[in-house]
Order: sequence, then C-alpha cells, then structure tokens
Amino acid sequence: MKAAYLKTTALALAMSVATSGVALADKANDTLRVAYTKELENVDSYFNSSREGVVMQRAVWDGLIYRDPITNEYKGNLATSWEWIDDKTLELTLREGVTFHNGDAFSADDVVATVNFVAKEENGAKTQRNVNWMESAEKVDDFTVRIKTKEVFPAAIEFLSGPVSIYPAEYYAEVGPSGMGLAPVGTGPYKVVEVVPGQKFVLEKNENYHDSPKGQPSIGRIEIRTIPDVNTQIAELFSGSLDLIWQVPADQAEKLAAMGDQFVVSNESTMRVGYLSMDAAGRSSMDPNPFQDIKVRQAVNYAIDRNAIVDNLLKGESKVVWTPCFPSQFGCDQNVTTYPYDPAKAKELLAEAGYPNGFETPFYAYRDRDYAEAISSYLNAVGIKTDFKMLQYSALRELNMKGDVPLSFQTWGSYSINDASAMVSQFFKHGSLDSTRDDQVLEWLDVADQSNVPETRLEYYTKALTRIADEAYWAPMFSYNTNYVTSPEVDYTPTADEVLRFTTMRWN
Amino acid sequence: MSQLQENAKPLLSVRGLTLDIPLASGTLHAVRGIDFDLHKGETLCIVGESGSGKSLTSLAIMGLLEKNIRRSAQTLDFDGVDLIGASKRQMRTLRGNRIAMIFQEPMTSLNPAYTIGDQLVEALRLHRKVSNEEARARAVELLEKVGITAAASRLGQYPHQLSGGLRQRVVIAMALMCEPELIIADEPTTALDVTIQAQILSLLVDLTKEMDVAMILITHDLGVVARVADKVGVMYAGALVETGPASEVFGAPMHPYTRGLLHCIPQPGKTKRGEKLGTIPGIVPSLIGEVQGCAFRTRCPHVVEACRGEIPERGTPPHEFLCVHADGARAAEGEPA
Amino acid sequence: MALQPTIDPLLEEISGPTPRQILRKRVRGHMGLLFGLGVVLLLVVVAILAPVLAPHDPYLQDLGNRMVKPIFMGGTWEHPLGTDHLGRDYLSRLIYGARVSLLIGGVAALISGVIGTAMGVAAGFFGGKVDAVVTFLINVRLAMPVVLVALAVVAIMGGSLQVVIGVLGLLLWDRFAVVMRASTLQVRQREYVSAAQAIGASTPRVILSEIMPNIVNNLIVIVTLEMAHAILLEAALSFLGLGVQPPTPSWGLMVSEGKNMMLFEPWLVLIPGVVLFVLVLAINLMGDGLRDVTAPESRS
Amino acid sequence: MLPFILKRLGLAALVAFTVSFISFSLLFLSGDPAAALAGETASGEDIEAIRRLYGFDRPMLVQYGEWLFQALRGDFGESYYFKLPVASLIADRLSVTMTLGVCGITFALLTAVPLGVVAAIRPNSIIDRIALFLSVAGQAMPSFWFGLILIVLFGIKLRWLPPSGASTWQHFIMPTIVLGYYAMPAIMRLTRAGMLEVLNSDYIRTARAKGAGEGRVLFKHALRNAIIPVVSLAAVQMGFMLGGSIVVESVFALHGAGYLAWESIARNDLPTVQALILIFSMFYIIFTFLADVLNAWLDPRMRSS
Amino acid sequence: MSAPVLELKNVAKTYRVKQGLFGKPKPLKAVNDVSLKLGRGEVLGLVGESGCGKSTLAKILLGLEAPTEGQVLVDGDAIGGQDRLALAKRIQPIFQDPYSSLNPRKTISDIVSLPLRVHGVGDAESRAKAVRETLELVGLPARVLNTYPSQMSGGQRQRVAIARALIMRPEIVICDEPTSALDVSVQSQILNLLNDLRDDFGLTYLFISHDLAVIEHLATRVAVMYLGRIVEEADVEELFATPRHPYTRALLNSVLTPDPSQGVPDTQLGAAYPNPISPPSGCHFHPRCPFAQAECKAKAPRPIPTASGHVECHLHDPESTMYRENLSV
Repeated sequence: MKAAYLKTTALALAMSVATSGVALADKANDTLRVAYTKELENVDSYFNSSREGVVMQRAVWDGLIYRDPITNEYKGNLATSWEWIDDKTLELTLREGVTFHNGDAFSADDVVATVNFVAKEENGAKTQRNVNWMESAEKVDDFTVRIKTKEVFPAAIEFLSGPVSIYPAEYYAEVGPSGMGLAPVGTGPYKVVEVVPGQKFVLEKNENYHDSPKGQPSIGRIEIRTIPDVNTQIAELFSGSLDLIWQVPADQAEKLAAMGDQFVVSNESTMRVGYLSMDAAGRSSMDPNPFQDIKVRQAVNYAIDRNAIVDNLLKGESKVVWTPCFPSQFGCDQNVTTYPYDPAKAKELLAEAGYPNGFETPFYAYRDRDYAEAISSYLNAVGIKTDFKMLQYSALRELNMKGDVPLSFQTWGSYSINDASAMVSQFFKHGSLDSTRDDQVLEWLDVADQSNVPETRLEYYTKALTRIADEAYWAPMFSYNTNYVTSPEVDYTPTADEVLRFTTMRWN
Repeated sequence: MSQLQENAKPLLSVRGLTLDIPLASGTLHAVRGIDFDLHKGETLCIVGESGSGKSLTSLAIMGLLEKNIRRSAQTLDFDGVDLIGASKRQMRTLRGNRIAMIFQEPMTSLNPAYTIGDQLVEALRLHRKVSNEEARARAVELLEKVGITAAASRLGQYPHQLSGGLRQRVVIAMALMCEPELIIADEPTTALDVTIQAQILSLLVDLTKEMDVAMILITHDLGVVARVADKVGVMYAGALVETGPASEVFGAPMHPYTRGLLHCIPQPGKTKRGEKLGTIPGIVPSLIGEVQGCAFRTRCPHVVEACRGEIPERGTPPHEFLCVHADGARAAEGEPA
Repeated sequence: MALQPTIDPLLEEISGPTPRQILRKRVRGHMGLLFGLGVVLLLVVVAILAPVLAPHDPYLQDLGNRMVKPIFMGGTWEHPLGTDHLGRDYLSRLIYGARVSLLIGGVAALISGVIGTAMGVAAGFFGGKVDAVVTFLINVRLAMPVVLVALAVVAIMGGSLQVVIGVLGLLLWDRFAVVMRASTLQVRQREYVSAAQAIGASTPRVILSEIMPNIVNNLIVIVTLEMAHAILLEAALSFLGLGVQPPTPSWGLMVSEGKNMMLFEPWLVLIPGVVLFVLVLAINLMGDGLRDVTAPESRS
Repeated sequence: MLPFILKRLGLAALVAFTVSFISFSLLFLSGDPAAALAGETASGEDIEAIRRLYGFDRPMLVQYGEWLFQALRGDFGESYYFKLPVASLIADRLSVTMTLGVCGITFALLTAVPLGVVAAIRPNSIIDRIALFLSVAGQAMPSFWFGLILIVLFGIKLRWLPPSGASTWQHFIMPTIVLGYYAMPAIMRLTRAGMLEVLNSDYIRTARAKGAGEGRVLFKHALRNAIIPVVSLAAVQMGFMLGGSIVVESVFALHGAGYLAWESIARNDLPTVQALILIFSMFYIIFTFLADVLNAWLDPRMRSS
Repeated sequence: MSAPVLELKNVAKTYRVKQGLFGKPKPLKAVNDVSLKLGRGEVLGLVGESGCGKSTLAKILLGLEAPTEGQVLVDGDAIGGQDRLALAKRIQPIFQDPYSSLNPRKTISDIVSLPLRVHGVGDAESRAKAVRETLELVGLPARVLNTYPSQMSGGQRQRVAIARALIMRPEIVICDEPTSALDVSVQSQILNLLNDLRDDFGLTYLFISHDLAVIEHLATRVAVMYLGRIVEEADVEELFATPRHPYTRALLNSVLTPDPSQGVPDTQLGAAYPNPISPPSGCHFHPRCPFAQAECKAKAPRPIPTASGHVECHLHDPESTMYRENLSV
C-alpha cells in the first residue's frame, strides 16, 4: 500500500513538472531575470572573491585590456595600445571620450588612482594575487599611463584583461569600497540602478557605452536575484519568473535538456580544477603521517576512478586532469605521469608503505559533497578510511593555512586567468597554503613566473608539473563545467571562462 | 405545611425519573425511577451518600446533564411545562429565570475572568429587558440581602478577591436575581467551614421563606437536612428509599438504611462518648447492569429472600418507604414501629 | 477489649482490575498507540537486523548505476528502491539509516532527558532557590534559538554523529525540565509523599520511590516527543548541510542529497521523506497514546 | 502593575545577558576570527596584526564586556563578510522575518484556535479527529519538505503563487503556511485541552444554569479563560518561529534574518551570528514578556493580589 | 494526668508569603506560640476553621516542617535535634484524603511495609508477616496484599493508611481529618476502628477535625484553635459543658445535630474569617465576637487557667474590666 502511495505521489510530482509549460520570458519588459546561488558580499570587484562578483565586474566596469574569450586574442578596451618599455614597466595609451556612469570623464588619473589603491596590501583588496604584482602606476599624460610591476610579470596582460578594472578616481576616493559596493560606478556596458546587498541587483543598459570589444549591450534591463536553493531556481524557471540560471548541477541540467525545446541548456568547460591535496610536507598533527610517504600518495592517485566520476557525476565538458592547472592555461603541459584507476595497485602500494590494512585519516571538503563522497568511497575501498568533514570554505582555508589538513578535496578556478601561474604558483611556492614545500618545485616555478620568455616559462612549468606529478604531491582530479539554462527567448552562447557576459545576450 | 398546599397542584412533579449512563462495561443505572412532588415555597432535602445519584437528579431537572446520559421519566413537570419535551430554547428561558441553581464549590462556580457585578448583571439581563444600570441596582440590592456589606463596591471585584463564604453568598444572590420559583442547591455548604455553613444555611432558609421560593437542597449531611427540610427524600443507589416530612423521617425512620445512617453519626446526648458507633457494613453496590430487588440488601441486617424480588411501597403518604418488611424491620431493631 | 476485626464482606466483589490490567486494556483499545508502537518496534528490529536485512553494502558505490528507479517505477529487483546519486542501493541505505535516526533520536532524548529530568525534579521537589535557578536556566534555554545555535555549534565542531547527538542532547532538555518540574510539584503535594517523609524515608528514597514512579508516565511521553523532535532537527540540520556527514546513511541526509533532484526524480526525496514522516508520526502517536493510556486513573 | 513589569523586565534583561554570554563564549571557541578576516594571501604576521588591531588577543571576558557595551548602544560591530555595520545589515533583513513571523503566527492562531475549539466542543467527532491528524502530521512533517511540496504544487503545477522571493504579498503565502503549520499543532492541542478543561469547570455549569445560550457559554465564558495559556504559547511559538525561520527562508529564497544567520554561520561571520543570536533571543524574551503582560490583563487573578 | 508523652512548648511557625505577583513577602504566623501537653492514651481533639493552623501544627509534629520557635518534646526529649528516623518510629500520621495518601503505583503490601523497609526492620519474610498481621488488625484480608489503591474504596484505603501508621507500633498517631472525605457510613467504621486500636495499643492521638460531634465522641481533651493560637483548651466534658471562649461557643452552636425540631442556629459570627497575613489587632477574634469591646481591639488576651485547661479571652481575665464572674451568655 505504501508502495502504491509512493508511486502515485512520485508520478504526480513528476507529471506536475512535465505537464507544466513554460511561461514566456519577460521579454516584453526587456528585462532579463537571472538567479545567483550565493550572496555577493560586496559588488566592489576588489572586495569579493566569488564568481558572481566576476560577472558583475565584467558588466559594470572595464579593464584596460580585453581578451576575446573565444579567440584568446588581446584587444584594447580602456587602453587602445600597450607596450613593455622595460621588464617591469608597461605603458598604455588610453581611450579618449569615455565617461563613467556618473558622468565623470575617464582619464589617466583614474587608472593611476585605481592601481595605486588596490596594489597597496593594506587597502585590503580581497584577492591579493590579482593585484599584488603591481608596484604602482604613474601618469605620463592625460591618456597615457605606466604600470610598474614588482617582479618580472609576464602574465600582466592577462591580469589587466581580467580582474583589474578601472574605477572613477574622485568617486572612489569619496565613497570607498563599501560605498562603491552599494552604488557602483564604472564605465561598463551596464550600470547598476539598485543594490540590495546580498539579495538583489538591477542593471540597466549603458546607452553611452564606448566602442568596446565587449560589444554593445542589447538587453535593456537585468535583474539578478539571489536564490540559494537550486530547486527553487528551477521552480522559478518553470514558472517563468527567471530567464537564466547557471551553475546548474549536471543531473538537473540533463533532465532539463531532456525536456525538449522548453529550455536551452548549454554546457561549457570552466578553468576550475578539482584536486586532492595531501599533507606531503607533514605539517598536520597526524602522527604518523602516511602522506609523507610517496607510495601512499601514489596509492591515493591510483585508488580513484576519475573517468567514472567525470562520466557519471560531472558530465558535460569536464575532463580528467593530471596537473595542478587547467590544460588551456599557458604552461600547463599535460604530458606528465598519470595514475590510471588501479585499486589493486593502490592496495599493493599501501602495503609496501607499511599500511597493509590501510589507515584512517580526516578528509576535508568545502563544496561538491557528492564528488567528495564518491572520492572518499574509492579511498575507503582500498583501505583508506576517511573521516569526512564538510567545512565552509573560510573555515577550511583557515585550517589549510595552519597546515592542519592531512587530506582534502578542493578546487581552484584560477580567476579565469589563462596562465598556469594562476594555479600552480598559487599552491607550490611555500605559501601558507602549500602542503608540499618542495624546494626544487619552488625554484623552477620562480624561474617560470619571473621570465618574459615564453619558451623558458614553458620549460620550467613543465619541469615543475612533472615533478609534482611524479612525486604525486596532489591527486588532480578533473576540470569542472558549467551548465547554463535559459528560456528559449534568450540567445546566449556561454564561454569557457565561466563568466556570464550580458553584452552577448540577445532576445530571440 | 397546610392541607391546602398539599392538595394544590405541585410546582414540580417528578414521576419515574430514570437516568442511564452507557459505559463500556454496561449501562450504569444511576437514577432508577424516582418520584417526588414539590410545592411552592417548600423545601425538599434529598440526602444520600456519594454515588447515590442525588446530584444527577438535580442536573436532570435543570436539563444540564452530560450529553451521554440518557434521561427518561413518566412525568417531569415544572408548573405545567414538560421538562422532558421542552426545547433547548424553552429550557434556557426557564434556567436562571424560574429555576435557579447553586453549586457546591463557591471557589470555582464563579467565572474568574469577570467581575461579580458582570456576572450578577448577566444573570438578570439574560432574561429581563433591563438596562445595565437597573441590573446593577438590583445586584446591589441582592448582595445586601445576602448579607454582603459595601455591596456597591463589591460589584467591581473579581471572585478570587472574595472568601469562600462571600462567594457562596454571591452565588446565592445570583440565583435570586430573576426571582425564581425554584432553587436547586447542590451541597451548597459542603465546601465551607462549619461556622460559615450555619450562616449560609440560615440565609438560604430565610430567603426562601421570605420570597416564597421552593428549594431542593441536596446534601449528605443529616444535620443539615434535619434543620432545613420540610420534606426529606433519602436516596440510596439511585432510588428514593424513604420520603416524608422531616419530623417523621427523623422521628420514626422506617427504612433500615435511614436508620443505619442515623446510627452512624455521633449525636451529642444520644450517643455515649467513646461508645461504638453504628455501622453499615459493605459499600454501595455497582449499578452497572440490571439491578433487581432492593439495592440495600447486601448491607442490610434484615435481609430476607424476598429482598431479591419486587419491593413494595410501604407507609402512608406523605411518609413512604420501599421495603419488603411492612414496618421496615423497625420492630426487629427494638424500636416502636 | 479484644479487637474485633470487621472484614469487609463485599471486598471480593469490588476488587477491580489492577492498574496494569487497566493499562493493558487501554493499550489494546488505542489504535494510535498500537500503530505507533508497531511501527517503532518494526523499525527497531530493522535497525538491529540491518546487516541481515540489507541486500547490499550501503556504502558500496557504483557510479555507472546512478539513480536507478525503484521497482514500482519500472526498476528491477536488484535494487528494489533504486539507487542514489552515487549508485548505492537505496533500500540498504534506508535500512541502515533507521539505525542512525533511532540512534540520534534515542541518545539525544536520553541525554536531554537525564539533564532535564534532574533539573525539573530538583526544582519541583526542593523549590525555593533551586527552583528559581532552574526556572531561570529554562528561560535562558528557551530564549536561545535552537536551530541557530545548533547550526553554529555543528559548524564549529564539524558534523560528526557524536557532535550532532551531543548538540541536540544538550539543547532539547527544556521540555523535560518544564514538564518534570510541573509533575513533581503536583506529586509532591500528594499526601503519600508527606506520609513517606513522616515515616522517615530519606530524600533520595522519597524522590526515587514515591515521586518518580508517578511522573514516569509523563517522562516517557516527553522522551518520545523529544525523540521525534531530535530526529526532525537532525533532518533539518542535514538539509542545511550541517548535520550528519556522508557517507553516513541518515534519512535526513538522504532527503538532503535527493532534494536537488526533487523536481525530476521525486522518489529520491519521497522515499526517505515518507519513511522519516512515518517514523516521526509513529513516535508521536506512540507518545500521544502513552499519554492517553497512562492518564491518572479517575477516582470512580 | 508597574512593579510587576519592572521585575519582569529585570528578569528578561538577565536572561538576555546570559544568552548573549553563552553564545559569545560558544563562538569564541569557534576558531580564529583573525584568520577569517585576514583573507586569502595573508601571512602569519598579517593575521597577528589583525588580531591585535581587532583586539582578538585580549581575554574573552574583556572582549565580551566591550561587545556588550557596544551592543547596548545598538552597535554590533561590522560584518566580516559584507564589511557593513551588522546593525543595519540585520535591520534590512528583519522586516522580512518579522513579516513572516507575524503572518505565520496569525495563520497558526486563525487555524488552530477555531479547530481546537470545535474539537473540544465535540471530542472524538470527525472534526476532532481531523484536527488531531493535522496536528500529529504537522509535528511529523519536516518543514523543508513541506515547503518544497507546496512550491511544486502551487508554484509550478497550479501556478497560483510565485515560488520564491518576497516582492509581493502573494510571495508570503506559502512561507506563512509552512512556518505557521510548524506552530499550529501545539496551539491547537493547547486550545483543545484548555477548552475541554474549562468546559468541564463549575463556572461553565453555572453559566448554563443561568440560562446562557451555548454561543455565549462558549465564547464569553469558556474561550476567555481557555485562551490565557494559548497567549503564552503563541508568544513562545512566535519566538521559536523567528529563530526557526532559517529553513523556510532558505527554501523560499526569502532574504530574512534567518537566512542571513545561516549564511553568516557558513561564512564564519561572527559579529553577525552573535548579533543575530542575541536579537532572536531578545525577540523571544520580548514576546514572552508581552504575553505575560497580556495574560496579567486577561486574567484578573494575576492583575491584582 | 500522667507525664505528658507529647509536649509542645511555645511552638511557632512563621511563613513568608508573597502577596500576588508583586509586593514584598509578608510574615504569616500559621502557628503562634502554642503550648500543649498530651498524656499517654489521651485523645486531643484539635478544632478550628480552615486556615487556623491545625495542619501546620500536624506537620510540625510529624517533622515535615521545622518550627520557627519553640520545642516539641516526646517523652520529655526535645525532638528538634533528633533525626527524623527516630521521631518517625514514635509518631505516625493518618491523613485526610485516602485517595492522595497512598501511592497509586505501589501495591498495598509495598505501602504498608514501607515504614519497616525505611527503618530496616526485619527481613522480607518477617516484614510480610507483620504486614499481614497489621492488615488483619485494621480489618483487611490478606488477599488485598497485591492489589493497588485504585482498586479499593475510600474506607478500605483509609484502613490501609491506618495499617501503615500502625505497623511500626508508634506511640502517637496524628490523625489529620481522617474521616472528612468519607461517607458517614464509612466514617463510623473508621472511628470505631481508631477507638478500638487506641484501647488495644495504648495509642495517643492528636485528632484534627472540624466536626465537633466527632471530636466530642472521640476526644478526651479538646483544643480550639483560631488564627494560629489555642484560644481554649480543656477536658472534653468541661469544654462541651461550659465553653468559655465566645469562639468555642460559636463553634458548638454551629453543630447541626439531626434534630428537626431545631432550626438553623445563629452563630453570630458576622464577618468572614480574617486574612491570616494581616490578622486583626489585639484579640484576633474581636471583629467576629459579639462581646467585643475597645479592649479587645487594643490588647491581646493572655491565657487564663481554667479547671482543666486554659482560655484566652478578656471576659475571663480577672484583671480585665470586661471580666464577669459568672459568665453565661
């Protein structure tokens, strides 16, 4: 009887989904309604570190340079041309006739003020990595500036076309980061007309947008609401009160795609890489620490069926990755040692390392509980008993910085910077997050990071990546993908860098 | 009691009142066909031990029984109104208006949420089209009548601010608001101290005499009965086993149970100090299921085989009793028949 | 004068049923209680016999066989209730999950029961300052937002089974304290308590042998209600991602894991949700029933 | 009356103080706020500097004293995450939660009290059984589950109501039902039990004996007395509901204080969590206080000595 | 009178009572300077209205409450310092409500044997024997041993309570209204039983009751209590023959004997019982006393010895202006 009840209820629910049609998008009001999953702490792009923030940043502000997400070609944006005048000095010529949303005219002063503000560590830009390579900026004339880097920094162009956006000097000096967060002002294709912190943002087309390589905005108004629950997002999509959701989990996306032409589901790879980090340096309080033994680390690598996880859980454009960087990134050579799924070998290695019956270890993760759970299940199968702990990102980071994480599943998105340094150099240069502390790797990465010669960089990144793979310091897992679901009214082709670009969206 | 009154049509006439309570284990015959008449201005005391059905009888007259209790009677007539057949509306216009009731617990029979004044006024205005002011004036008048000093200031007080004796006076005043013709008082003094009991009783007696109100007073206290009653009904196990004028019932109790009760209480002057008191062995029988014969036979010293059969009505009106023994076995106890 | 015992001649006739007989009779006539008791007992048996009853290892994942539909939706007998998002047998996880839910409910109710009963009985029995302190503590506890504090503590300490049980156990004692205090106050006024004291019984003896037997029925009722409460709270914590951690097969966690697919594979949520609902319903019915059948015997 | 109120307020303040102290100590043990504040690339020295700057290196009691002093002036510090004053952050969100709470308790009372009354008038009737079933089911139904089912039914299938958000009054209907249903069983049971008890009381018999009609007996005489404990319970439930709206707010994407609390816990945003715990407990305390005053007004026995 | 087996010397008990929700606690003198002597085999009847302090006095004697002042002596030993166990062997209670005085969760055998177990008397077998014997003594058959109180009638329960009180063979039994909850037919059985037991075991009773007819029947001495004080105490014959205190007289007046030739008596006790928290000045009884004069309001009366006891009333104080030699009002 219970079974019958279940069956009817389940059917009713399934049918309710299937039979409900899709309401028309709010095309009539020229308003695109988008959902965010996470609350954005501050719209000021230097003071948030989330993907949602990047989307806002690309819409509201402009960088000096622009990288075409498809051709990867660098184009001028607020700068029209640039040139290295020495190893550490980049001179840029600025676009004239650009105005900020509040009417202020754009000039070299704005660039100087912005760079000099964010480059100072004490001003507390959230993601220091994005800005701390810059020493300072100086004005040459009204439309020429020079940016000095601290070290030789070949990835500068990439960063300038990414996270570094230019703020109106006067306004920013006046309101500061929190004021900018509540009433953002930029030069971008959309201007912000309403901010309810963490809940809702309303953007409007910037009618006076300059002739940017981002293209001109088409949709008049964009409403972004934070809806934490994916089910609720989908429900809203069904009921026609959302036009676009993204970061939809693979299973749901698959189901939505199977609903025919009711929705458009697209999938794109992202630069996010998932990996297992092991306490090879022996920083944690675990004693004895099995992860100091290369055999154990190799066993971990062999124990996990990455292909099965990618095929069944991540799906889409995801790929198995063997390096601590995303394959499309410059310097990210995939030609390194691989560890195909071989649980027998893993057990053998564990036995050799002195753990014939395996061992117990805490296992941390902060997102994608199901992936972590699948990984932990593979580890359990070869005898590594995991005590699974799901923590919030900040809490896990804190633990990481203390070095008290023997084994964890983590991810890194490189801030969509298409350069290996954005990932491998973040984690293998003896920083507080480095759980390996290999001097050789550090030396090679220093060479690679500080060279302006692409060949040298490639060579040394490859060396470092090879050693990391040989030593099995990490167990890199897979790259991520993002699903975008839109109503058929919306025409949008996502890009591989997991950034929503409103300028490329059109009504069908 | 004058002959004239005796012959006049009674105010309340009860014949064959039967109350049955259906229980899981069978039907409880709580009251088994009782008869009595009450005339204007008369006081009838119904006396009995707990469980004898005396309180249910009073509620049956008021029509306030629990819904699950089945009530039937050949006659249940109040001044020409058939109380069995009366509609809810008819009963409501009688209750509190022509028949008033006083309950046992003065501490709980007043609504704690309303003032004395509100409750007194309500009692009148439910039945009389009078203004609030008039009703309050009447309330003050009656409070004074029941011996409450500073009556006007009491109207604003809440029940909890009064002592038990005062509350019972308020309850009496409330019962008198509409000048009823019949008051049913169910153990009105049981919860009170002896000193207060005497006051309340004399108040009740005086007021009923003064206002010519008939009263049914339910009690277990033979002393109260003797002092207050014109007529007495002794109730045992759902039946009125002896009825009659108070002087006769106490002077020459006919039913063995009545005598047994009187022997149980120490009576100064009659019982010798420290001497054994009379007892009635055993306890009240269960009234669940068919009750045959005399219910008292399990405890009666004079039980004979005939007690199991039909019990004849003995004595001459107004003093009657139910017993197989023609003299109620008075002679057997060495008392004059 | 020699004593003449007057033995009651009618005693034999009036000897009614013993309290136990009355209880038995009331239990037999109480459908809600029987249903609740039956379901709870069944689940206890299932929990104990989980290793025997479960067709598969509840932790064995098979990524190639994810979200196989249950038998009544066209699945196979291999997985009668289908598989979850990692291809683990749903029926086996459900069976093992009974252990977790009952463990959480049982132990949390036990911990809070011990704390709350000790406080409540002490307050009710000793009164005065003890009562004032306990009443104050109850107020403090009631003023703390349970879900919020539980979430915060679990977030701090991590969501292991022990932590969740401990947090719930330490947070849910208020109702025990309130009810036990009131019951004790009531029983304390009974003359048999005074009688025992006048006889010379020590305070622990009075509490254990005179007070406790008369409030234990209320205690059992609260135990059941708090068990249900703890199970639901654990489910809510799991739903918010701060409850018991995977791969533990807790029903709350299963609902939480299945909820993302709720709109497409509703059975993933419906099965553990219904089982959770039925368990909590059964425990509540059992508690209500126990309250009904152990209500103090009426005087007549 | 005034001394009673003052005394009750004093007690309330003491309770609030204790709750805040307990929650402060709890969170103090939760880990290093400096590390959370310092951000991604901070070095050990940076964290140390932040610790000194914010005074995290001082003893807990000192920090608590300072926090309390500031809190009494309405200053709850700055959110680690939003970098905004916690007070204004919470003020923004509280209106949603309060609206939800008020609607929820109103819904609960409007359904539970009539049901309880009817159930008490006719015990064991069909209505009594339905009411009992509703209350037992309500106690057993996880609210997140109930919320999701409502969304599917009314938001998607029937399209009667918007599935999430807070922009119009229609948005509040489903969350109100879910939250209110959480409080309904207890209120219904208490109303039923109270009415049953009152209906069996002597003064109800007195009222009937006076010749009062059933309606008058029920509503004037019985309900007035039976409702007194319900008032207290409703206040308690209201307090619980505000603290318990976390789940409902997350399901219906309502950006209220409950959701903020959950997110803040997740983000280790200690000043916000601390302030929210205090504010939620203050609400509970205020509601129970108001209920006591209302009770004292409803119940003359408490009004005067 | 033989040497007193029980003696109260200036015993007082003051509670602090909160007035309503607010307001400071006020002292309530439940028992106010009471001295009493009770000889072996005597029955002291204690009468008074509810709230006069009768039950508090009983609690003090049972060791359930400690007196705030004064001493209780058993056989000349002050019992304040003694442990309760020793006291409990000699003084046992019988309470008013047979429904509340027996633990409903225990069998009759458990209830009756509790004193033996508490005092560690004998082994299981000898205890069982004692229980059977005592039950027989109070007229209950051995087959009630394994029944529960809920299966018994009020009278039977009260017999169980008596059995429990007697199983330790105490010297003194405090009977706190032992029959007021019972029907008259049962009441007489219990009174007879108590009387028989007293004769057989030489028990001393303190018999608290509001029913003066019962007191007159059973007691050898009577003490009348009003607002915490014993206002009159005398041998039973004397008290009922020549009541001295106006309150005693009013009490005797209010006894309703089943005599239809008499009407309802006038007790002349106009006002209600005063609030014990704010007792009237002077003689506490003056607001209700038909003889009250200014002196009564101003001055508390002192105890005046009488033939067999004492009385506290200005009317009987030779030093008072109100004194009248042959008072017969």
